[in-house]
Amino acid sequence: MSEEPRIVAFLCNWCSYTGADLAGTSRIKYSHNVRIIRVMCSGRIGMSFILKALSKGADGVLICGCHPGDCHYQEGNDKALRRYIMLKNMITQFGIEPERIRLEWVSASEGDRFAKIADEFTEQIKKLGPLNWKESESVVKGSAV
Amino acid sequence: MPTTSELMKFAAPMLEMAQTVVEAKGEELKLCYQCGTCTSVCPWGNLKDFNPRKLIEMIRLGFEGFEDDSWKCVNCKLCWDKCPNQINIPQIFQSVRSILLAWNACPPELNIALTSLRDEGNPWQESKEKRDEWTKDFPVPAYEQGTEYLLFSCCTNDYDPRNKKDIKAVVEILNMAKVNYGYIGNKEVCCGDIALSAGENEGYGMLSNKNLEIFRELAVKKILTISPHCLNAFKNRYEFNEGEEVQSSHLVQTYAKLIEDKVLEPKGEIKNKVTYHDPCYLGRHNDIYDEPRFIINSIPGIEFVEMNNIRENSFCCGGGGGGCWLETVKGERLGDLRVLEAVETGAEVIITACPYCVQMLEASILGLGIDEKIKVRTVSELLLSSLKNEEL
Amino acid sequence: MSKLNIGAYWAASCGGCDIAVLDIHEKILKVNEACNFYLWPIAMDFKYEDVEKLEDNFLDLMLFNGAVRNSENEKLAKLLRAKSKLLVAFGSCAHTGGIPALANFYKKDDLLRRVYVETESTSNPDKILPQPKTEVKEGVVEIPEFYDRVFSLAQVVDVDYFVPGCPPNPERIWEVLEAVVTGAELPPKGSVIGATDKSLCDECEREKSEDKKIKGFSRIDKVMVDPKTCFLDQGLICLGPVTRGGCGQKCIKGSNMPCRGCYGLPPDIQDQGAQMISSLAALIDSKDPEEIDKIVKEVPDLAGYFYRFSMAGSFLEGSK
Amino acid sequence: MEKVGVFIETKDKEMKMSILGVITGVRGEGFELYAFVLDGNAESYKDSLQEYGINKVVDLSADSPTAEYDPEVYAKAIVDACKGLDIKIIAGVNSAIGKDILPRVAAELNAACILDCVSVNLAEKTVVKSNYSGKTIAKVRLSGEYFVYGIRPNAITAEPAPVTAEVIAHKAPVQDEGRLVIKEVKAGTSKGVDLTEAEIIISGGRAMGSKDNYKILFDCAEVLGAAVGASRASVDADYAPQSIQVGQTGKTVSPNIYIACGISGAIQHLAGMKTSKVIVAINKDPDAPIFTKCDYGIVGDLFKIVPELTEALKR
Amino acid sequence: MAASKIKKVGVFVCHCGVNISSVVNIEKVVEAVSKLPEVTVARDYKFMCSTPGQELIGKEIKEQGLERVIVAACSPLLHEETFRRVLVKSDLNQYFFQMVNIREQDAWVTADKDKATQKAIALISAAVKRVQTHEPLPKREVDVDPNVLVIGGGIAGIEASLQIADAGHKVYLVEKQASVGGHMAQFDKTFPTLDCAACILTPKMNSVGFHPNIDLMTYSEVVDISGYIGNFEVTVRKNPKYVDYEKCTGCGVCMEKCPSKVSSEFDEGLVERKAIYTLFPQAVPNKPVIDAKNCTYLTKEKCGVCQKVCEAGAINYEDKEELVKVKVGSIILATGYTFAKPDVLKDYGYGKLDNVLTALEFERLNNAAGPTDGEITLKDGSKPQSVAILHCIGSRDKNYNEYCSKVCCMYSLKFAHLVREKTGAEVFEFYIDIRSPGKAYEEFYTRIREEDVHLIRGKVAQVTDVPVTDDEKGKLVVIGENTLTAQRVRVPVDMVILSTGIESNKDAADMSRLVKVATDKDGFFIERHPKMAPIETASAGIFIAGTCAGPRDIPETVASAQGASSLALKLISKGKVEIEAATAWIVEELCAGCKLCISMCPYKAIEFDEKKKISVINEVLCKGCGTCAATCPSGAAKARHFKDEQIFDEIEGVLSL
Repeated sequence: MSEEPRIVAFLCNWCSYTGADLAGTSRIKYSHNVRIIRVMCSGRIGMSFILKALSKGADGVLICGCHPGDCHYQEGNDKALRRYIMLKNMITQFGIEPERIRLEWVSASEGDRFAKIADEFTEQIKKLGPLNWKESESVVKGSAV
Repeated sequence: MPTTSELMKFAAPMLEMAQTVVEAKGEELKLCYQCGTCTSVCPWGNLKDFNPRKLIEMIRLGFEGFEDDSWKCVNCKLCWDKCPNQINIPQIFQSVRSILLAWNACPPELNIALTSLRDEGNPWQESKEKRDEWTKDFPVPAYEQGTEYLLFSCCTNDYDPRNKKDIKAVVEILNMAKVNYGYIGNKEVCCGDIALSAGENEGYGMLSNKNLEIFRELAVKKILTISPHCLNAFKNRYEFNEGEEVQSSHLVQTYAKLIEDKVLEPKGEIKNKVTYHDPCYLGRHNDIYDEPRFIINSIPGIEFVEMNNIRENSFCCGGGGGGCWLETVKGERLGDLRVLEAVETGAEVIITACPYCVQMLEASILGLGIDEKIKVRTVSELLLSSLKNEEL
Repeated sequence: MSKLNIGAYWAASCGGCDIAVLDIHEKILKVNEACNFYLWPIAMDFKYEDVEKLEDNFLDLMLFNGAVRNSENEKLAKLLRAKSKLLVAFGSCAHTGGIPALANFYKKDDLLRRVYVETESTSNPDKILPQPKTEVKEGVVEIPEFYDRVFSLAQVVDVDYFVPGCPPNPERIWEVLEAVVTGAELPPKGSVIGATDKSLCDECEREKSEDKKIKGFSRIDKVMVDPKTCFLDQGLICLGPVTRGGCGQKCIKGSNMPCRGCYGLPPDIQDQGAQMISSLAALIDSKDPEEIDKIVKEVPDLAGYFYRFSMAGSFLEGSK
Repeated sequence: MEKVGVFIETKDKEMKMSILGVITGVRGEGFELYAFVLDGNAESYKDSLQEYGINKVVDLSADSPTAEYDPEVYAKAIVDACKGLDIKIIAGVNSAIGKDILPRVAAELNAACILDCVSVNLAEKTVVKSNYSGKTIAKVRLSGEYFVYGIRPNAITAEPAPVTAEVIAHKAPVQDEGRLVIKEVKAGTSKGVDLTEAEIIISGGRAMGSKDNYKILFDCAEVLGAAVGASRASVDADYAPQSIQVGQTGKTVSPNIYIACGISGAIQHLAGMKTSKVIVAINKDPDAPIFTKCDYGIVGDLFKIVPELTEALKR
Repeated sequence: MAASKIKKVGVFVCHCGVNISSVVNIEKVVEAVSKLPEVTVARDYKFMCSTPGQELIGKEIKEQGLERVIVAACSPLLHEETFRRVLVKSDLNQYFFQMVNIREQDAWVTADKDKATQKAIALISAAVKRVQTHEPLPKREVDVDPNVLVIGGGIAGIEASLQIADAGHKVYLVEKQASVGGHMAQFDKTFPTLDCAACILTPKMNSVGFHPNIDLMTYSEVVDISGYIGNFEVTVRKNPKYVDYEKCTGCGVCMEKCPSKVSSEFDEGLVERKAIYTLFPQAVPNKPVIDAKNCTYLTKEKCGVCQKVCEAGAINYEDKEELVKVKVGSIILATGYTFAKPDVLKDYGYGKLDNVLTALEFERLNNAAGPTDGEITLKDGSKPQSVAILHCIGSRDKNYNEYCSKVCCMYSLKFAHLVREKTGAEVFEFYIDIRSPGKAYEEFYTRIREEDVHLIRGKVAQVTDVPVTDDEKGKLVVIGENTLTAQRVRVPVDMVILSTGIESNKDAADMSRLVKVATDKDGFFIERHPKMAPIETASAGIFIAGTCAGPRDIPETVASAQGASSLALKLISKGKVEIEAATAWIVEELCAGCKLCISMCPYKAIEFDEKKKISVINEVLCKGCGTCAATCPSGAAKARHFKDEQIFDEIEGVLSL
């Protein structure tokens, strides 16, 4: 198989997931590399989800939530933003380009915007090349915790 | 029975046109809902039938006939500011022009300027070696690495005999205030603003890269511009790399600061009634309205009157967007209207802060035959007159 | 009842865990009554062959401290696994990599160069680096192979229990030994013992507000630390929320210092650093990306801070 | 003998003199020169043409009347004549008309069309041409069956080389297909010598004061054999027609001598004339920018100086 | 993680006619999915949501003993409920289900068929992994308090209150102003029928004032809301009126005698009122309040005239604000709107040029009870000869409000009619598009055209008093483009009416925090679903009526008020309410009591149990956003149906291919 980038996208149920659905209803084509996981709110997205995805072979992770002030749960998106900024600051220490993680606000009416972001982000990841995170090659990878 | 495609000729003869414009960065074209605000506010409306709204619609549906008018836009930005859809209409014209250029459909007089830009790095068909000729008997400190400010002179100031007076005034003032600045002479090329607004993207790229190279080579941190067009290019157009913190400011900002800090104390009385013309690129494009007025008001004896269209609603001289190089027949010159507006205030002098405005307004004054009544001076010239206690 | 055969081994570690075993003080005598200390390199000499000669499962209990950094560590880990009935990852390094695993942020070559060439006190003009095999007059000298990265014990061999801590709290050590010695019923394999399931906050008596807002991060040398208030409420990063309890709060209570996380992550947390960000960043009192970024940048070494003891066992395990 | 055809540009039954330079440039050993005249007045140009070495004057006519200028008909007629007379080389002045006709001719012949030539070497089949408004000069070698050249006016100085010419008639079976309709021909108001071709230009600014005052410039020009130019301000003031405006937005000129009378010297004006070989400025204002650009400057009243100059020249 | 027994999974792939199958190779998907060890059966069908499709799933659940079900079809936002019902019918817990979106997020957005197929397989694999750890979640119910709170006393609040009160239930109606009536009370005529606003509104206002089931609290504000659907506790602040309504007879003498005059907000500042005042003569309750800021007695302890003249002795300068607590089962938000203020639109000369009026000012000018008794006059008292009406002021303009205010076209046409009728002046209406979608609206538009109103298509850019020609001297000049003739026009007129758009209340953000209903970027409350739940909100038990949710006209406002009241009544008549099942909970054994979750919860649903020293989630308040689960540093807070391990499984699943 060709070296296609693999992108995991976490979308909040209310704005962004609906927005992604709208891209579909409007038949806007976008990069197939983006695989969507639905959560109720961008505030639900623990940063462990992102590291997990990167460690399991994702080349990029996209987080989408409602626009500031529009959060269905009032301010979950603010929390997502703060976490995202901190994670971006930390991730470079792992030798991972911060551009591999992206946070975008997508409202339920922005199907075209979601598609555009998906395409742009895929392009961005393609430029960065594959991440190819290698998990430990240890003999036994037991239950460490 | 006509076929569908034949019928399409009447509805939308050339849909590719819109697509091409969109691809040339004119995507906002699609947002227009044809309210006509742009047409109403466009300064051309006071002179002739010029209808940006209609042009947008023609381009959108691919009707021919927008070509000639596409060169009219003077980039004054009034329409963009007032547009309810915040459409960057000047950008649309710029995109259209870039396409017209690709078709070789450029007004010949502008083509001359663009050719000169490519070849000589200035739009005035002057030799690049002669840029610093005016400094031969008028010494100007050279910019070296570590000098605080780079004085970016602008082609028009370097070559135009009239505007040389302005840059000389600038140099005198900066010397008086002991500002740590320097000039790079023949290394400078045009900021590229007119190339860009004329749709000559390649030429713009070449010019901007050349300047960027020099800025990098000399580790320039702060640029002082005399022309608001250069200011706009550096502030809003140039693609500096991340981390390259180059601050650009216009001289009026420096003067205002120097006067505020009492480094410059304009004591000489200027007993003239003056008005101030806001250059579009200084005002609307870069929000600099207060500093020039502050400078004028700091001069003793001066009588300052405002025109009707000022600040955010300032009326363009007609020089932007390549207008300086385009032929306009008498009776169709924005500068004429602006000059008449100034005359109405009773002012004897129009103060402004842009070399293009100087040229356009002076040409209009000459053309209207009222050079006995009113004249044009730059903020620098005004300030220097007061500092040296000379007549304006 | 015959005496139990027990042992202790140190791999990539500082030796503190071995000392901690002694910190059970007079109780060591009780251990001695019930056990034969069969193998304990810090206390007595032994040779590889001695271990190899043992029957499989000969040792009833093996306390393995230190992370796996090189081929020798791995070889011994595997050997001791075979010889032990119960293999315990003892201390932070064996548990989740500990301090040695912070080296996972660097490449092997960079580490060697730094240590053997660049350190200020080193004089090595020829820039000679250790080689697995070196010929000398007397023959060939072999040293263990230095691995690309540090592994926790469980990443190399099957581990029965984990005792976290840097070092483990002596009281907890005694509880573990006591349980084995008395033959009490042991928890299921793979459990963390000698620590609680709740995070350290459970034990911490500091006043915690219900509306935490972080306006900026500070460091302990910059502020007067109030010993009664939650560190997070004072803008100080404390890893207590993402760290198991059971340590006895030596830092928090004893020294008025925030927790650094040596007791490892609580049972339902999988990545200490990521969780710390999720918990901590959400408290920042700003909605402006630039301001948030400014606040975040006040912490100079985010990854080093949040993964001080848990790098090897984290999702990313190290740097690219 | 290789045959060379020269398209003779005419206007109001007068031949454009710049064609003589072209003829001078293309004549030479082993070449027979044909002049294509399409306005029906071949006979009247014969004398001048043979003076410069034209061997045959072709009185070219088409089925469609060519009294009115029609580039399509003209071009097709020329092509027909070339084919009929076996002419493989066609040259003309690189004027507005030349640029209208020559590319059409070349297209019909499937030949290369080289415009903006400054010299030609028919033996070598090379031309020297100017690019980018003279910024670069290229020497180009041509291959193919037919060659079409447009030579810049005044690029080659005309020199007489008298021969005896004969007039031959050629009727081309060319019909006007009506694709091009001439609706109106607007005559320029300028008289006398064409500005862009003039060797001497005398220009007036707004200081001329009135349309009537311009007469002193025309008087002087007549004596000098010069063309009259104007600055934009004087055109604006209706002292002079737009067609003689010199400058960035008007005509770009490069005469041997440019005399600027009462012109202050805005950069737009300078842009149109600064390549003039010698610039003379006459202005009252010693600070006028024009004085920074001129070779000779006279500070004084043009209404005094210009008539004096005219008188002096007359003598 | 200890390996548990693998649960039997059934996967059902929908063709959606050809919507999915024309892009995704269903056969391949079924084949690949069948091979997964957890999958017992994989089937495909043309329309899985159809009755035969549902029956197919039910049949397989029974026959194969499926423990988990996956449907790969359209968006879960469309059909999750449908398929959950199938599980319930088949005696499986509805949460043992996962829906995979291979239509909106795969077939419809992917150009390459192979890639789309591959994506579908990956998404289904993720679901297969995920459902393994799905847990059964129970239905939860609570009792409903039969009282209702209505916030806002405009036509929406009035209508909603009356409906509920007439049905026999108690309503607390809270209005900030001194009288109910809202903006509608300011209007004169209403479009398109041109009946007078007062005639249709005043009877309803009176009903509200005297209804035994309505507790009307004017001059009051809601300051706190706690609780949840069925059981809200609301704190209302009654601002001091300084008039004892028990004693006041509404005789009005105090208002006559009061010496301090201030500009009347009800009349848009066109006239003055007193410091003791009723909002307008027909106010309900028709008793005055004292405006403390402008009362000389309350500010300087001088005057006291009103107290002296009040025979009933109703004036009480010592009156204090009062906090009242009420319990209700549901809340109706009817907080209304404001008009865009044109003073930011400098280009139209508002505030600078005389006779440039806002729509509301014109309404008052035109109102028979207004400052001119309904005469349309210029500032100098003369009648206008020509009037320009400018549409879209502050609407459809990204510099101000991007949205269309919906009512301005129609009210502008109404103005045109009124001006023509009352003054005979020439009317120039500048519009971008005329929007008349409503019953009899287009007919009204037609009628206005017949009345010789000059309709000019184009937005006005500027109003100036600088003349260019003699005709323009002394006039207001309106500059715009007639886009249909493509001509720039300058029209000299005597009066300019700015058809200002509708804006959300300035304090919408405060109200949003109070009721925990989010607002959109323009400050209007967000509906639960813009189409299918336009009156409900994301906060269960809180409904929206009228213009606080976006621009609406009167019929729509009344309809939404009636809708809101019927939803409130539905709750009351049901008596019990089912609440969110996918909530969060806290594992007692893991919670260390760090309290981080408490500061994170947007619904104040987490409380600290001081005895156990742990956090406890009130699952009735919890909306299931999961922020606490992401925050909890010890992993004690868990989000049902979105647990960490479920997401981790999903991550591994989507990355498996």
